[in-house]
Amino acid sequence: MTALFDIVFGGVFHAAVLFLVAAGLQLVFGVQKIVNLACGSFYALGAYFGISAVNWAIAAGVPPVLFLPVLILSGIVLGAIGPFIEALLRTVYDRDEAFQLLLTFALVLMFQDVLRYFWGANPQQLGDIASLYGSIQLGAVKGPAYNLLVILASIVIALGIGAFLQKTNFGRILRATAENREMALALGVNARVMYASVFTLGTILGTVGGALVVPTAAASLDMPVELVVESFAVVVIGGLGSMRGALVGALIVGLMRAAAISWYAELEMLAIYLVVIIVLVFRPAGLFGKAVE
Amino acid sequence: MKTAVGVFVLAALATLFALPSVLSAYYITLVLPAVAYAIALLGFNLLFGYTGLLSFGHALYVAVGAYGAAVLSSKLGIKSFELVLLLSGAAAVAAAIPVALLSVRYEKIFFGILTLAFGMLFHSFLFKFYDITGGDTGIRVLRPSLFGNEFKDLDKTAFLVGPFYYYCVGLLAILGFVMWRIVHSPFGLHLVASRENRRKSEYLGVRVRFFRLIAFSISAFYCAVGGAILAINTGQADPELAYWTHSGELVFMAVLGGFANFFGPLVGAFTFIFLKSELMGLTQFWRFWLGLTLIVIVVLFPRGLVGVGQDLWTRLHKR
Amino acid sequence: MNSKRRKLLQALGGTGVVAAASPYLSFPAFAQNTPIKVGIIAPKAGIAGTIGECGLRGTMFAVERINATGGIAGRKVELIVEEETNPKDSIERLRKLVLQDKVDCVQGIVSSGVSLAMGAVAEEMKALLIFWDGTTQDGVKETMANPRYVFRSTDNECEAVMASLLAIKYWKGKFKTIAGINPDYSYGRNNFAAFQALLKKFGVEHKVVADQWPKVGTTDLNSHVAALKAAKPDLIFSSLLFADLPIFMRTAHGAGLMDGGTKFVFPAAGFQHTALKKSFTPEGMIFGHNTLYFDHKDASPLQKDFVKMYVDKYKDYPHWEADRAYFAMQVFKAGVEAAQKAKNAWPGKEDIISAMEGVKVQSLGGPGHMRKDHIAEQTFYQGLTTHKNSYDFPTLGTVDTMYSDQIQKPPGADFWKWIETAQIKL
Amino acid sequence: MSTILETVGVGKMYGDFVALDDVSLAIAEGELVSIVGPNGAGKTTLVNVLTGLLKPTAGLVRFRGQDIAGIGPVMLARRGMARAFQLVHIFPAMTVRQTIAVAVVSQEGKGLRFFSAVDDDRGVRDRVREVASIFGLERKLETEARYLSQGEKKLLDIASAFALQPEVILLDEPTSGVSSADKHGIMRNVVDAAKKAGVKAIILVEHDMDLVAEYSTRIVALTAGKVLADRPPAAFFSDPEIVAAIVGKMVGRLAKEA
Repeated sequence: MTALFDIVFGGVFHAAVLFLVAAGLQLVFGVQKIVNLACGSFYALGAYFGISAVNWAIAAGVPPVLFLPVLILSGIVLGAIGPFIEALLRTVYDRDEAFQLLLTFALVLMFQDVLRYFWGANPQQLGDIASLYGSIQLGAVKGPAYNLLVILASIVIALGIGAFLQKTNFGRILRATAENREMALALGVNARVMYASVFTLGTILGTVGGALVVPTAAASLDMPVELVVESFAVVVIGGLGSMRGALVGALIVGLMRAAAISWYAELEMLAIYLVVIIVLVFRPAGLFGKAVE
Repeated sequence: MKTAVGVFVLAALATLFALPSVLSAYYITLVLPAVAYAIALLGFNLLFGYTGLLSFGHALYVAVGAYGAAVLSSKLGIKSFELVLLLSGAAAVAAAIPVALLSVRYEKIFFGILTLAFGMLFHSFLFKFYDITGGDTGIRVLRPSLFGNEFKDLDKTAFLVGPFYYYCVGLLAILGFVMWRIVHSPFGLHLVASRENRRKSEYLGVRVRFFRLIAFSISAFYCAVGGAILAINTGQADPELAYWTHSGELVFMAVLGGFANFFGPLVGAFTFIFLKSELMGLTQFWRFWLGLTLIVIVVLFPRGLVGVGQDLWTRLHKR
Repeated sequence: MNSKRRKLLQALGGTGVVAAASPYLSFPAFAQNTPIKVGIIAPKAGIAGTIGECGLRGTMFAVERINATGGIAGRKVELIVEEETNPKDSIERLRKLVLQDKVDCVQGIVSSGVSLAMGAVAEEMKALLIFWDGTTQDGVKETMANPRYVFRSTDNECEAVMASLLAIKYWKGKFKTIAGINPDYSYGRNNFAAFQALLKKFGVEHKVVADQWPKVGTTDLNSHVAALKAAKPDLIFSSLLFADLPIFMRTAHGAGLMDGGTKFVFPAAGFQHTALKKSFTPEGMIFGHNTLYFDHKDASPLQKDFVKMYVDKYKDYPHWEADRAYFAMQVFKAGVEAAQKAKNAWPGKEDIISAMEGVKVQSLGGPGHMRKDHIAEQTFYQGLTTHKNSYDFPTLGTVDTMYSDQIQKPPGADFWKWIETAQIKL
Repeated sequence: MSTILETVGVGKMYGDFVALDDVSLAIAEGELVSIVGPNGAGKTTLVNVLTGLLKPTAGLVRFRGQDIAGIGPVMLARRGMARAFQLVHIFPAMTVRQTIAVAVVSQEGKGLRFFSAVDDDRGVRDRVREVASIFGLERKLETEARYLSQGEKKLLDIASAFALQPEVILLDEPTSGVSSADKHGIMRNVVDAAKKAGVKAIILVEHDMDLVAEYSTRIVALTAGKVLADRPPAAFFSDPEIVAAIVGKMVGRLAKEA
């Protein structure tokens, strides 16, 4: 029982992080129809910058309890790069998607060296922030409280995005644009502002994800290219462009991975790709995607 | 126009054949991978440029070619490079068919993501199934014989920059000619039609999915041939070859040269290899400059280097 | 090209100028105006970037000292540094160094995947190549029995063997169930297999209750730790390295994997010793520091100088890659100088190679020598962790020292047969 | 006159929505049958069913006596039915020659030739020239489709369909988006070409009642998925009830006059 809890807890934690990155991917795809290969780079940037932010906070004497808000804030601050990258992507909106994909691939290459320039080749880690938050103990079950906080933060963000899309005016306009771009533009939606905002929001989801997870992990230069693959698995399973898809897809990938690691470790990543392929054979548009062809 | 292309091709081939007497051995060992990528890109661009399907997983077939050469040479003791090329190519086609069956139902970005997933599936397989594939270290690739001749008196470098180089340039010429015929054949015409307007081409009787499947298989064959050459040049087949960023490099090369033109990807392959090698020698931040180059090409010169060349040519002729 | 070289010389702290003024003219007969060119291929990015960085610092330190004391047989050393990436591109770099830059010797290489491929290429090219940390083993099987031009590091299994011996020495009879979490490549596989083979040799009855193989560079190990926790092993053997080990340590600590009496063996812990903070790294674990333990009380003056320089300059404590890199440069130097002495003229490549065979040098971590079959023998350091120090990370309480001739298979032997038959002292 | 294409009691439902209900039609050799009706009457659905793109939920679709329900566009082309589209459907980057050649190659079953140059195939070349000249496109052979005028694009679309040498051709609003002066030109061209090429029947979906009145041999009117009328033009336009139900809701000079 305890073992099962640990396994599920580990899987959900992984899913929580994947969800944030995949949600950013979905948001941008939904509106701009661009698949952003650089989503992993934003995540890595968030992780590196988060480390610097916490180190700064330590130096400034910020109490440890506030490290989590500091991390989230550092991720949000990084959103500032969103409009600039969007301005670059704007040059290829009306082009073949090969160009869009390649432009984001170029960003992946460039970001890797930008990160190296600022933070060096060494993987960066935060001493021991996570354990400052202690452990939670429920009977025989014990786990790090920080992981639970990350899961909770992810859920709050998921609910926040849901409410934002459903309840706010901007959210409604955003959904309308995703639904029918021409119509929305004809109705006077300011495309520039809309695209820049959406892309910035997508960036923030990635950078916050990276910042949140870094106390339990490390920031390394290989992170971006590794994460892109898992995020793609999530959105393909869930269905491109669907927020619910990102959530369910992340859970499937996270739990599949945890289960594979526990019961047949050799299958770790293979299991995920197999799910991707099975889903695509039987539900080509993914679980929540709109029909494509 | 036709004669101009002919003259250009002959001049390029003559240059390639003359290079070993001009350039140092090191540069010839760089031209070799460029030739390998040029062959792979001929195939890749049948799918990308002519059929309009952007694969982000074609490194898979380059890897199949490399591992084919590795398994055949070091595990099964097959020396004949001709046999290695044929069998690796056949293996790539066999691997391509199931992937293509699933993928050609899709277009655009969905096709790209699906091929990426398959590429990574293969990468995981290479990595995890350590006992069969050698895991991260991969498998050694032994020096092959060319037309039954083992060139035992030559050391590895002399073999690579000598007979093997000429062999590969010859292979590029032959496979280039074959691809030229394919894209100008009725089959090629139908591929282009399906790229331009799928529905319309179907109403004109073009069997779009079937033709795409064939194009996919042909491209896999070419990529495997390129992969086998690369593997012999390196002496090793390793899982990195199947990683998605390697697929990204293939796309990079095609766009750099200009995928709308038959010769664009070939120009792209040569430019990319030399650009990357020079940048790596100049700065540790070569990835940044490579990425920046790609952005400049994508944003300002979407028709690639060949497009730039064509524009200059027409401008000069107008004057 | 020229500006790059200038930059490198600057990076060496202007040692070129210093060397010119120093009494290197003590080799007047052989002093040549041209420097000796040494090519270095080391990882600069990615998971192994940190290893390459530390190694490069070891090389720089060696070159500074060499150039300040007259160079190698009177000639200054000039470095040309290239990046180690995947086998394909790294071999391209090797060809550039050898064919284009015409270097006298190439050193470097950390990844066994790259070294396995590169060894064969260098041998065919007749290029003098000394690996820092690379072997030409496919798994534990040597692919190059008697190479002429390629010099390999100690076998990767050395630290596994030593850590296993210590685990048996300290804890025999105190554990029955074992689990492994090792990186998913040949290094990790061989480490765990060696551990089990040694348990068998020493008659330690055991049962493997879990074996995990996370891919190198995995940053989320929660699920792996959960699986280990579920298996409840008495002892966990882990050759995780790079950033993966601190992540594992922290995750395991947070999940309570260290709360029971579970014992831990980390043969490769020394690669990132400073990232393993005391707060999540308990005392009493077996840590391998490989061929350099920076805090050794009885360290040589050379090591003490180096560590001091390292702390002052880089605000960090070095690990063994610096020693491997320093060793490679010293072996080359010793070879050249011995050959030059014997010949009383500037030696050719073949003379240098012959002189390098069997040469003994003092490296940063301690004494070492190059075997006739071109495999290094060096001194290894491991022990149990303690918090009794002034750092924020654990160091070794007791330092066990072994020379690698006790923990490395002899020339030509099969590793598994050697384990079965060798007279190994605990 | 033998029936060449027919539907028997065809119905098509989308969920609860009835798009077609018990539609029975028969088209015989030599006919030009127009399908008319207000927007949403089910014309597009019927066309898609007739061309094998959609599988009906009830009833039969037969072409030369064989079931073609849902066989898809490729098989349809092989059986001898071609379709031109309401919105211009062309290959933007291909020349007129290449566009027509796509159809010629497919009609001659040469699609799987990998190694022979299309340009060197005399048979294909002559046939392309022949088709192009029927539609007055012979001077534009080397022009890329995207640079043609709107009317020329329409003609090219239709020409490529004709190049399949179909027995039946379905024209979905062939003159939409073309100036009214050009409309008659296009229609005349099509009807003449059909005669020359041996097309046995034409199905026309059209909004312009002038064209319908002038060229049809029979008119089928649809409302709400049902056949309201199926009669020759004279009888069609003389029935005030039908005129009110169909024509009154449609654009055209005739409608305005009525």
